[in-house]
Amino acid sequence: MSSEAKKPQAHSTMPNNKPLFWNDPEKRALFFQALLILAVGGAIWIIVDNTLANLEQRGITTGFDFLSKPAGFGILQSLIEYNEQESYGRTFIVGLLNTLLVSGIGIALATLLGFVIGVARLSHNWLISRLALVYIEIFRNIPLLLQIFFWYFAVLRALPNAKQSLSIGESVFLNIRGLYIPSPVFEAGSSIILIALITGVIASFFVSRWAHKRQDDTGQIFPTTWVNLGLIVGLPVIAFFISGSPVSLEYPELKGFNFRGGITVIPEFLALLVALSIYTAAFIAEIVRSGIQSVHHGQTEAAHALGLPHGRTLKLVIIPQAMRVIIPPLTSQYLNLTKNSSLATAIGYPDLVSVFAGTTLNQTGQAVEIIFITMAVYLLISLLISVFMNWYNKRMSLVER
Amino acid sequence: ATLDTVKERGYLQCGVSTGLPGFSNPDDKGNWQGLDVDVCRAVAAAALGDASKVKYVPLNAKERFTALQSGEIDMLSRNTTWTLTRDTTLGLNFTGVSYYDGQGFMVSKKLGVSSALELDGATVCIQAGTTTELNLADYFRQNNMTYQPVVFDTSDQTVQGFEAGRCDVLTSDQSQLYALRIKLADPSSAMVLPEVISKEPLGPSVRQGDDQWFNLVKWSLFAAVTAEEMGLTSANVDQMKNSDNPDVKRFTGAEGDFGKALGVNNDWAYQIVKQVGNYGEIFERNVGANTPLGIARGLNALWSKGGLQYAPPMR
Amino acid sequence: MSSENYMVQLKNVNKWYGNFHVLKNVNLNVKKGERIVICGPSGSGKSTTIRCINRLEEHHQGEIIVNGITLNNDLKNIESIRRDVGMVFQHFNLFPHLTVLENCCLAPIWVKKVPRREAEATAMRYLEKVKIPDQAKKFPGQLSGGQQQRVAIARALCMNPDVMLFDEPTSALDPEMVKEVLDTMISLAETGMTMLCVTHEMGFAKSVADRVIFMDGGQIVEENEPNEFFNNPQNERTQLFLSQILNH
Amino acid sequence: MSSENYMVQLKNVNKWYGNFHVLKNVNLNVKKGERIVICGPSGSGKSTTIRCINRLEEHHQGEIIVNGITLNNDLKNIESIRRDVGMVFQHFNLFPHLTVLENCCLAPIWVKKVPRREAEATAMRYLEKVKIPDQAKKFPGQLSGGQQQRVAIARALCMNPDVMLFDEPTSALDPEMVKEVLDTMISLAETGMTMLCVTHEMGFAKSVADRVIFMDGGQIVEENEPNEFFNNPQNERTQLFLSQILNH
Amino acid sequence: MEKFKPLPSLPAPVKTTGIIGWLRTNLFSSPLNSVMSLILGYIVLSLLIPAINWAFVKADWFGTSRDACTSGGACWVFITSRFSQFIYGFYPETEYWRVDTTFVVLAASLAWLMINHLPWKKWVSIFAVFVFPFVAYVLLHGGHFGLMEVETHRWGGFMLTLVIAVVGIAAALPLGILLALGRRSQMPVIKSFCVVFIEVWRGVPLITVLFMASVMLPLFVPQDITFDKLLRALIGITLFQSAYMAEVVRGGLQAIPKGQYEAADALGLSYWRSMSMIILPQALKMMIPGIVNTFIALFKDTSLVLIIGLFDLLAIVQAALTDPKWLGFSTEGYVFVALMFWVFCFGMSRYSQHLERKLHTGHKR
Ligand SMILES: Nc1ncnc2c1ncn2[C@@H]1O[C@H](COP(=O)(O)OP(=O)(O)OP(=O)(O)O)[C@@H](O)[C@H]1O
Ligand SMILES: Nc1ncnc2c1ncn2[C@@H]1O[C@H](COP(=O)(O)OP(=O)(O)OP(=O)(O)O)[C@@H](O)[C@H]1O
Ligand SMILES: [Mg+2]
Ligand SMILES: [Mg+2]
Repeated sequence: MSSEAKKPQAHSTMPNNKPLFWNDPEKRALFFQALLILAVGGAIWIIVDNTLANLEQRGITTGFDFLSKPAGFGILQSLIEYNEQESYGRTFIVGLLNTLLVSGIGIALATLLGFVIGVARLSHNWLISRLALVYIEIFRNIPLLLQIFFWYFAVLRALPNAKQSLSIGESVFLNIRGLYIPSPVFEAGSSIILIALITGVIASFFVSRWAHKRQDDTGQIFPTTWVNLGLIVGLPVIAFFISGSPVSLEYPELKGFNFRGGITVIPEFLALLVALSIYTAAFIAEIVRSGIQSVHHGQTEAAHALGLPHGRTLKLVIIPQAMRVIIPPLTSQYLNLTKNSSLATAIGYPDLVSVFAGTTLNQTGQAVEIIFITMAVYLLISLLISVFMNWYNKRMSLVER
Repeated sequence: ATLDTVKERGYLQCGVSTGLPGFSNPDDKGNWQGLDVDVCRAVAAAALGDASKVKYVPLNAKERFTALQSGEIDMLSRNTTWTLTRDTTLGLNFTGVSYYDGQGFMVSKKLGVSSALELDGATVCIQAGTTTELNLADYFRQNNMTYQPVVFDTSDQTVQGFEAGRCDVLTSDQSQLYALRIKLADPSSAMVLPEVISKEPLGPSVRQGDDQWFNLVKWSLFAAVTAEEMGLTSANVDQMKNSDNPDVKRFTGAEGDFGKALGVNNDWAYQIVKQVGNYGEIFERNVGANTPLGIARGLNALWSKGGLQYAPPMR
Repeated sequence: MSSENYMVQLKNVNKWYGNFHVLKNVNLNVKKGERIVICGPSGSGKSTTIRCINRLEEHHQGEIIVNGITLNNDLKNIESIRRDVGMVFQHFNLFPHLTVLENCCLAPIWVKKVPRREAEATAMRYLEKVKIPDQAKKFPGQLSGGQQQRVAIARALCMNPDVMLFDEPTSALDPEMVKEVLDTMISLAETGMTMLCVTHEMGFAKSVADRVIFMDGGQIVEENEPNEFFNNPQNERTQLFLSQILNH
Repeated sequence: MSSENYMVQLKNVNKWYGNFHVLKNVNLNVKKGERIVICGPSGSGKSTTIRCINRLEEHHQGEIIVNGITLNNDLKNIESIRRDVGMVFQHFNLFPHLTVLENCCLAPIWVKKVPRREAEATAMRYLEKVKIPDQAKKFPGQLSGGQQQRVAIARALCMNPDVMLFDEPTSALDPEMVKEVLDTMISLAETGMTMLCVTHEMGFAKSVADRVIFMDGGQIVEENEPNEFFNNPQNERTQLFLSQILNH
Repeated sequence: MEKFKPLPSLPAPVKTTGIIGWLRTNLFSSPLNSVMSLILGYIVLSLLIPAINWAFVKADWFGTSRDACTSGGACWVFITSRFSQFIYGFYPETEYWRVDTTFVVLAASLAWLMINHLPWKKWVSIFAVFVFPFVAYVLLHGGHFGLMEVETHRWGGFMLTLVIAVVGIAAALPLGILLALGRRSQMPVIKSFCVVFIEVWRGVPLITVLFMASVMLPLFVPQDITFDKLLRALIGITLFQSAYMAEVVRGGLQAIPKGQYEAADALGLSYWRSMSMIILPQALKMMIPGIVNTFIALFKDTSLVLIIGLFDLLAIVQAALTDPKWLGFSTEGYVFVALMFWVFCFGMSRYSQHLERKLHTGHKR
């Protein structure tokens, strides 16, 4: 008998004493799906129709022309060049970049803090593990909005005004207006530093590969991390001095009401960042803890019995296995953090919701278009994060099977 | 039409500010008070004969136009500046001016500043989505000064930010500056600078496309001003009703049929004065010299007394 | 013999999982009251065959006729076939949130629309038959594996099926419990129930089966009455299989 | 015999879990190349004894000397002892995220700093010894229990230990697989490796052990060479235990 | 023959038991650990003592105005004198009993369902699901049966927080179940609709949803249809939560072994019968921890309604903070709100952890 027989298309050869329409599951399925399409399509049509009618009747302008009109209002923090004459489209970009900035740094900080707390939670030192527990239980059970208010208003109250700034070596200042740090000013010849930096990065890549190979060949373990750190930091520093310090720092200086010059980190940003990171870190810590605990204790014992020291055991045996458990819930925390950054509007950090779905919406009155754009952007960011994390997860789990 | 909807519903939905002393503010029982609130009540008195039939919808600056556009509220009475853009592209119609205002600055006395022109480089606390934001930008640009805007959602937060020292200056309509100043722990520590950098005619607005409702809201406000011009107050209106003055007779609905023309009872104006008072009473009760805000009539005095409040003749 | 006398009939049945051909031209006729044992190596398609009979799996070619009804896409047909066919699974699949009695009454009440009182009486009768009437109020989690499997048998019987299918009913049980379940099945066989049973319990096959069917690679390799089958297997594949199983 | 000739020496070892006294004055001397089987009822402290030897557990009193090194809190000591002592667990504890070969190479590369190529060659040699060189590229999850345990043995051997500890290496296995693991252990014993093995496989004890140790209640009750131990136990407790085990 | 004489069990050496043993293993097991313990201990104490001082030792508790605060610590007078406003919002004082009754009945029926071994669970749950919502609506809103009407814009404070959270979760659950079933459906259109629906709601921030519900919804419907503002917020929150709920339900459904589906099929039960009688009852039980966690998240998120002008607990405390008579007590106010939220969330998260453990062991059997 031939096992090569191919699967037939559908049920061509099925005996067909045709069942009643209603009793054929396939037709029934088709019917339900058609019904759903009709219902959803109808609902959308009704909504669109109503909206258009309502907009029309109330004489509200529609369309996206407003994006190119001049905005006319100022924004506190902008990563790109922005002034009042720029367009509403530009305010969208400014808001979006601010959102991305705070979410990006927030994700990094929350991950770092979360891992530290999660590991501390498992510490054998009773005090450390209890403190980690207290941290987790406090911060994840209080509404984020409240925490943002706390960090903003309570901390603002605690900081001195501009004239009595806390300062480090007359170059870094902290006061109620924010954190002021010197900004680098690149002069002629400073490109050599950039080149050195790039060289350092490339070199460290090759060092890693060489160290790996050498270990394979000779068994010697090379302190790659430290050497690479040295290369990436050291090379530019050497270049800096050799080329005669072509980069000068612009120090913040108190002029009039405020510090001028340097880089300013506004307190709205700091408060939002701190609140988001601390809040999310509490959740990440729990995820990390349960991830590590999901790795069977026998794994640690086996590694120890083989003579692997504690650090290597963590790095080579425990973490790789824990990551598989950690990544999926971690992804949803990243998504939450990004979405939660929209609470910025409560304390006046100029993020997308505050600038675009706030001021711009109000000046133009085009709620439908603006809210639609805003939601679509958040959706897109969420999707991108998910896609990236899924890819990473797949890579991690590929190692296993 | 909106008027029919309101009558059918039995109450007026009026958009007000989330909390601005003297203009709209809930007291600790949750009852709303203030000049803007009284405008709502006047319209309710005219439309329904009962000034208390109002449901207040507190809105922040960002939500207000969307709420009106969408029909969430019947009218907006929330210290909103009348501008050309708003009248045209937002689909609103302003019905009049309930308060003539101008934008000013409030600074801490400690700062030692006496003129707005000394504010170069200042950090400014401001409310999101207001004409204030635009005026501020224009003013600083025009005078070649720089500034940093710190933008808050509600006036409360703006004051808190100012009080905490987050910014050097708080800018807003002058009326609001007085109102906000009394929210400070120590009101005497702050002062309002003399400069007025813009015209801010504040008034109620309605959706476009419903002229009947537009007329009613417009004339409710005019009625209050007219009452002041005629010397009618809530205390004396019952008595004056019986006078022979044809103007008063028409006003109170004893003669003529203005009410019918507006689609409401003929005693609509009488009800406004009786239940809410004339414009002067409203002003003095909420923001006048004897209130914590202590604002002088100034521009808001009747035209006959050197101000700008001027109602077209009711005839 | 005319096809009306067959309880279950498979004619040239073919089935694929994706591109994997699991059942290859399977033909099988089971008379009323016949007791069939199906055996064969793992992955040979025994479970699939059984599960096609009450349409837990769909077949792609050929015809399956159960109790005179041809299996096709018609939901009515599927429903009525499932009423006529009882099934017992390897892992019992009792409903853990219902008591033993509720497990047994559920289908009679909701599918056959029997009054509750009557359904409970029937259920008790069958629970007595499988010798656990005293456990009626307990939850499955509180019973041993053997008891659970007997409940599963009683549950299937409560629908008064014409055919019973068993898919390795004893293979998830501890050795001590196998016997009590086999005893139940033997007593069931004695009542004249039509049975198809996938099992590797050769003792059971010898004592009750009318026919033993050996499958491999998705096809029926050999079928015979038990004595012949065990003592005189015709096919070399069968021989090999039996030698492994009997030595084990 | 001077203590230098002992591979493992326990002198008056005591250990507590909280207030529970698990090891009571345990004394044990194991010569180079000796093969010891430890048996005893559950909870008698067999695993604990074994695990104290490579310091997976800390002992509280007495002295443990392995290959001339006295176990104490010194991390360097612990590390070097663990290099000398291989251990095989009941549940294999293979690293599921690494292939069989990587499992075997991990410790040689990171602990002994052996070049990868060399480590892999050694690993392959031992995998051949345990008869699964062809599985080298697979992941542990894809192997049967018996194969996994053999990988675990090969993994321990890759460190070239002087002593091997086994903690019930066959008790988690299906009966068919026990034999393949025991065979591996027997062939390992034949190479002269020092072995301490907790097991209840009496056949194994009889055929390879130099000495059988019986523990109960945290103490060594009896120790003897296998023949004597099984046929002529001295202690009544041992007798009882043996009668239970052999009947089983 | 020798007789087996067990050696006496000796007490463990002091250094491994008792307080010393505990300290040694838990705080000072290595030099590094000891240093860390000491430093951390110092930091904790130096933070804790002033905090306790402020909150308890030097605090003032009772009075009617800010003059009662004389001790220099926390001025809880602010909270105690406005407590009923914080709890009931602008609800008329004479009608407080209606709110109390509603929540007592709710708490009682939930407790009844949660405590094991209580009889009539079925009836209680039918009451809770089908009768209670109407009772609650009539009690809280009034306007019928001689009860005074209290419109929703007078609802506020903690009561509003609870209403939003409870209604949100209760309404999201059935929707979530439908979505989850849809997502597991074989029918591609239904499946993709559910997937898109779930992912869209999960991908956008709640405050944009609330904004849309609070001011934009009337744009989407014909002009003569109006909704209550609270109702609209509730619709927005429900849709938002249902997407999260759907994922919880999906997890529960996936935890049901395939055999259960097959057994139900083999008995001839129809799809909806087997779902409602076999699968969902089992899955719901496993979902309870997930539902509780979703509830906690929702409970915390209710504080966002302040952005759309509803006076929940946080908003009403903030409003009180701007009262010129009570300026400067924001710390007390925020601490109070934080504590209220914390107590509830912490309690519930403990409950869900307890359940999770129970279910876990229950399944090992
Ligand atoms: N859902 C499925 N998808 C794809 N392949 C399947 C599926 N179910 C079973 N198979 C494959 O079909 C073949 C036959 O499976 P079946 O369960 O019928 O075998 P069996 O004879 O019952 O074996 P066992 O004795 O192990 O139960 C096997 O190779 C199996 O891997
Ligand atoms: N980490 C621990 N904490 C407390 N008690 C323990 C711990 N580990 C083991 N015990 C107890 O110590 C005693 C000895 O345990 P051990 O594992 O050494 O016994 P065993 O002889 O290996 O038994 P088995 O044959 O069951 O493996 C047992 O009573 C056990 O309950
Ligand atoms: Mg099978
Ligand atoms: Mg043991």
